Amino acid sequence: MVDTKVVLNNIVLDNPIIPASGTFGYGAEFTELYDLNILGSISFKGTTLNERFGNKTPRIAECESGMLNSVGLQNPGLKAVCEHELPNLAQIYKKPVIANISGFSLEEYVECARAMDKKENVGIIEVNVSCPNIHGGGMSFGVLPEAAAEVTKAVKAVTTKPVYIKLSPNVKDIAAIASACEEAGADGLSLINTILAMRIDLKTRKPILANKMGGMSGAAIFPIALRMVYQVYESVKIPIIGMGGISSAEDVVEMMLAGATAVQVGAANLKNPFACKEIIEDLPRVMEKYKISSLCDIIGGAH
Amino acid sequence: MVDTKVVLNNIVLDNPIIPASGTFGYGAEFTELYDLNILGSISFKGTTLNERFGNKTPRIAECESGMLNSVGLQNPGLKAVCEHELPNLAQIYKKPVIANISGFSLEEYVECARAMDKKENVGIIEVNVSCPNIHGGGMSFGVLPEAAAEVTKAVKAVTTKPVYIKLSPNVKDIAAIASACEEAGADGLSLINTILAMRIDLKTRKPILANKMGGMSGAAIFPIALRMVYQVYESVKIPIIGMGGISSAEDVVEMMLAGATAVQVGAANLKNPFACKEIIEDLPRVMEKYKISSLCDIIGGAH
Amino acid sequence: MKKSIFTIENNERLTNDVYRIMLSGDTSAISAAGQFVNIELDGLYLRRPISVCDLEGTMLTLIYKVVGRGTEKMSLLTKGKKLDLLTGLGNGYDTSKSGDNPVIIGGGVGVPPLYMLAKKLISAGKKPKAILGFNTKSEIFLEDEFSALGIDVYVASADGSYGIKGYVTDALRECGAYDYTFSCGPEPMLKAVYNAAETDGQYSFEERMGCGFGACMGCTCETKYGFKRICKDGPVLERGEIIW
Amino acid sequence: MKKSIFTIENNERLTNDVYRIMLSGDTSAISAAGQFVNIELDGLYLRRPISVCDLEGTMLTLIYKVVGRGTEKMSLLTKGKKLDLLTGLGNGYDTSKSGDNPVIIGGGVGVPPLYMLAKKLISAGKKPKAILGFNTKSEIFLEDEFSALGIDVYVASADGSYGIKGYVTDALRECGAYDYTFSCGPEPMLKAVYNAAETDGQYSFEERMGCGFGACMGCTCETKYGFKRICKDGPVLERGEIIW
Ligand SMILES: Cc1cc2nc3c(=O)[nH]c(=O)nc-3n(C[C@H](O)[C@H](O)[C@H](O)COP(=O)(O)OP(=O)(O)OC[C@H]3O[C@@H](n4cnc5c(N)ncnc54)[C@H](O)[C@@H]3O)c2cc1C
Ligand SMILES: Cc1cc2nc3c(=O)[nH]c(=O)nc-3n(C[C@H](O)[C@H](O)[C@H](O)COP(=O)(O)OP(=O)(O)OC[C@H]3O[C@@H](n4cnc5c(N)ncnc54)[C@H](O)[C@@H]3O)c2cc1C
Ligand SMILES: Cc1cc2nc3c(=O)[nH]c(=O)nc-3n(C[C@H](O)[C@H](O)[C@H](O)COP(=O)(O)O)c2cc1C
Ligand SMILES: Cc1cc2nc3c(=O)[nH]c(=O)nc-3n(C[C@H](O)[C@H](O)[C@H](O)COP(=O)(O)O)c2cc1C
Ligand code: FES
Ligand code: FES
Repeated sequence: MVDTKVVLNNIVLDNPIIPASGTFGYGAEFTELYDLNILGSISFKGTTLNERFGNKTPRIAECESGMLNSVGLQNPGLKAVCEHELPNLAQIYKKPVIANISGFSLEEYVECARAMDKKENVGIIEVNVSCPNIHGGGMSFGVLPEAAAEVTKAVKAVTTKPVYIKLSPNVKDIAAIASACEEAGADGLSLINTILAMRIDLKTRKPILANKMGGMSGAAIFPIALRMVYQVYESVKIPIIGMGGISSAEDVVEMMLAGATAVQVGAANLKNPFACKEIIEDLPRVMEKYKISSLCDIIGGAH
Repeated sequence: MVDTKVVLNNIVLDNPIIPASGTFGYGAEFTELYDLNILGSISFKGTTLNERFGNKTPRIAECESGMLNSVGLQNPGLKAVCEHELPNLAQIYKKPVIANISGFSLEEYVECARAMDKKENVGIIEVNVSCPNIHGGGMSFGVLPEAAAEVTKAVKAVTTKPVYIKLSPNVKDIAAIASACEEAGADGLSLINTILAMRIDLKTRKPILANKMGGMSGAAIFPIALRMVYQVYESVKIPIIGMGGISSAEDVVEMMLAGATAVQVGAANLKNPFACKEIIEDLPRVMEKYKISSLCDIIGGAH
Repeated sequence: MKKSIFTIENNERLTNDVYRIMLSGDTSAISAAGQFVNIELDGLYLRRPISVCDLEGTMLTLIYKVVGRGTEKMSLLTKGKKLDLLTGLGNGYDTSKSGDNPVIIGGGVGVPPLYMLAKKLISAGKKPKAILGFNTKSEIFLEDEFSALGIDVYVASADGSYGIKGYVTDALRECGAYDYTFSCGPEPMLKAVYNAAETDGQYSFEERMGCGFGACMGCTCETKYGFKRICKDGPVLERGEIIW
Repeated sequence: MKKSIFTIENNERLTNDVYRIMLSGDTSAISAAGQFVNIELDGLYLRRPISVCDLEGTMLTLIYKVVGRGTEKMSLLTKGKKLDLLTGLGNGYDTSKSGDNPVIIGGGVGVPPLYMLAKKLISAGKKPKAILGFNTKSEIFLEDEFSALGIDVYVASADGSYGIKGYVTDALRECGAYDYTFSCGPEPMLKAVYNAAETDGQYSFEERMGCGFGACMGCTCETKYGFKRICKDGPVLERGEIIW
């Protein structure tokens, strides 16, 4: 029997597979397909203070081995998430979940974190720093070490739950941002978010996405994500949740060898709603094939 | 009859298709397959001052819709390139070529540029600024606007041929680097070089590439390259040679709509040695399909 | 929603670029006309949403137009090949809200889902009539099948090469009384129908989709009753909620 | 080098994870034993290099071991399927340098190219003998085919379950006199042969490849005669130039 358990701070996950924020809603669409309780955890759709429609449609484009999205953080807002979505999620999923929060100002992050801190089924607060900082000139919080550190500190101040900062890949040196977050008190890191990309419609000669650009995810970005996890692992001591293009149990092992303690599966859920289930079920076979008795043993094994 | 001609500075290309540096050697391997003179131009393998073996093997890894390489600028060195490779190339290809040069110090760039300036069949000097700056702490010249500008100025000072700076995508804000190069006198820009990435071998649990990390190219990176060309087009006036994952005539049109005046085709040549020929032959059909009478008309058309 | 493997029984060309594919498999998740399936195709990352055109037991019929890479790939598939489908997606048309004499209005590849709708309406005891709009005579498909249902069918062609010259809205003026409107087609057509129609009704929309089953928020539109995911809360919207 | 489409005539399992595939097509670019082909496989970006095992007219035989995604995909291909191949890649063995009594030494999936080599040597009037090394009895393949050429064949198995117990180098000590060495197999085996062999010879190497035809410099190794691309200047290197 292989051991698929991993530990994020003090939270023991039955396995490292977590659906990624924004690709799993609040789980409801998947319950008719399988029992969500097989999942290591669930990172639910990013929450902002107020309800957001997000960007205009089209918000989705396709590319080789991947997709682009410019959803723009559509969500019902903090209050509705806490009052409706989280209790609903608690009905269908009995383990601690990951609360992905976003903000366009420090205060917004703080308010979201404060509210999530009070929710019993939230195990980890995952702070998406990819949004543009409306008070800081529009540059994303996630691309400047100081801004990322500032958000980390502010969120840490209002919660006792583990805080994971979710890093943007659209930077020169992701390890520097990671270190800044660690120094500011982050309990862990999630990476990567989507890579800024674009597609143009040859018929209309205009960008396909109404927002022009969008975030790329899916299998195509896996080697880039893997590299970033590998780099970040070398510069921080806190645990890493690795993601970006994971589509198979082999990818999970590869990402963990690079340094991830757990992984998130994003776009793969959209292509195949059973993706997480199939990966979890295939994991023991792959572990046996590569002679892994406990997943914990391989974290960072490629260094 | 559609018109596939494009103009880079004063050089008229019969069509915008150029094999990318490092994926076409000096053309010799392709001559037994087709007459190279159908190509718009050829960007030959990056030249450094001294002969280089490059990195240890394995230097190649595969990924979804793409590949990683860590060749590390293997080339016979400036003298051999000028004395043997360029004359040989001139025998099989009658049009101006693009001399891709690299350097680990300012002086190395300058020496390479000075030599290429004297070569008659060199139409454009393409300065690859992705190498680590050995005098500047090992950070690549291409990731800091100041360093990129410095290389541009130094090279411009020793040649009257058009100088194109080939930008690295491993940056936060590629438009800022592009602008710095333009201000420093660049006549054009080539983008993108490969994206830093990694793969790990599950059997050995070590990185596949002996160099650990390598540059990702191929179809998978196309939407990222396209976005960068689009961004750079908005911030500079000089022409752009767009590249990154181009594999079809449709991709060429899409890249030109984003703002490229010409394109380079890289990894696709390795997968299919006839890639450039097939793209050139398919271009008129695609132009007719999308009602393009002259390719010049669509440059930047998506803005 | 179900995910299952279907076998291609037939894949034939109807017009220059429109094909009919018949697939057998587990159709149990499909409950209403106007629902769609999401098809996985080799080498393409996202699935392709196509409306259910007809359903007889385990036999599913789809009609699709070749517009890009995915539909082109589909057109090359042959009998016996297997396809991975998500079925039972979307709300579909609610026939219970219809009056006894609804009009069904479809344009181009908006026509296929209306065929199953017509059958559903008939079996619910209603007397639908159908208006089908096409650009030109050579693009017409499904007319005979609609007629074979024993209902009145009005075909409009934009260039006048067949039937009523003009748009579906021109046909709507000529088709006599109706008490409810069902429509599917390109957005400009839907809007024209919305403006021309004198009754309540349901309109089916298209949007680029990530998942097709409600998870990604890729396809959301604003309605008078709040944000709706075209794939899950749609593709059919009630007249009263539509914001153009 | 040629790029052309081959048709699969046969694809059969020889051992637990080794398969023989026979392909018909334009083989005119293949000129020497030890050359390889580079195979495009659906859904994989890079081609897969496999040595030519045998060539009879337009019929090409390859033997491959399933070790990863590509070779697994290959093993599932059936008769009639088409494959896009680059043929005539690499230098191949130069049989003219051989003495009259060469020994051919192969290990595992290094064995296949030596079959064509043996045939070439025989038709050049030489008297080769073959040493084939495998881990264990159940992994042995091609022994009968080598024997059918009428040459002496020595099989070594690492676990002693068949033939000579031990490695190819153990067999080399037992096989009698030889005046030239040809070898192909995993690098540790090549090195052991290099150290054990008492004659000049040629050794065939493997390297991860980008193109397989000399364009990308992905596969270069250092030799005493300079940098060599395994795909173009190799895969066969002369004993005298090898740097371990
Ligand atoms: C609910 C629904 C039902 C549909 N029913 C039918 C039908 O019955 N018959 C039919 O012919 N077509 C139908 N369509 C449109 C059909 O989905 C597209 O024509 C098809 O996805 C195009 O794919 P492609 O690869 O050929 O085109 P490409 O342009 O290459 O596709 C690129 C991407 O854009 C998406 N896309 C392109 N056009 C559309 C579109 N109009 N709507 C949604 N996504 C699009 C594709 O799904 C893919 O993700 C329906 C669309 C929706 C949303
Ligand atoms: C000149 C040459 C001749 C060869 N001849 C044979 C032969 O006759 N029979 C046979 O069974 N094998 C042969 N090989 C090895 C064969 O190419 C690999 O086993 C095969 O490419 C593995 O592909 P995969 O997708 O199954 O493995 P994966 O590990 O999934 O492949 C991933 C990538 O690594 C490359 N790769 C993996 N292993 C090797 C390797 N050993 N050598 C080179 N590239 C590798 C693949 O080509 C691919 O690009 C030869 C290799 C070379 C270089
Ligand atoms: C449609 C979509 C919506 C997303 N929404 C969010 C979000 O709300 N918050 C967030 O932190 N990341 C969001 N992401 C990013 C994913 O969580 C993940 O980081 C990224 O997609 C990379 O993983 P993947 O390649 O497995 O998809 C979204 C991704 C997609 C595809
Ligand atoms: C094997 C290989 C070698 C390369 N060598 C060089 C080089 O010497 N100089 C350079 O500027 N770019 C080099 N590149 C980068 C390509 O020129 C190109 O910028 C990149 O691969 C993106 O294009 P693609 O996706 O079409 O391959 C190399 C790429 C590959 C795959
Ligand atoms: S397409 Fe994913 S929610 Fe509609
Ligand atoms: S693999 Fe490209 S040069 Fe050898």
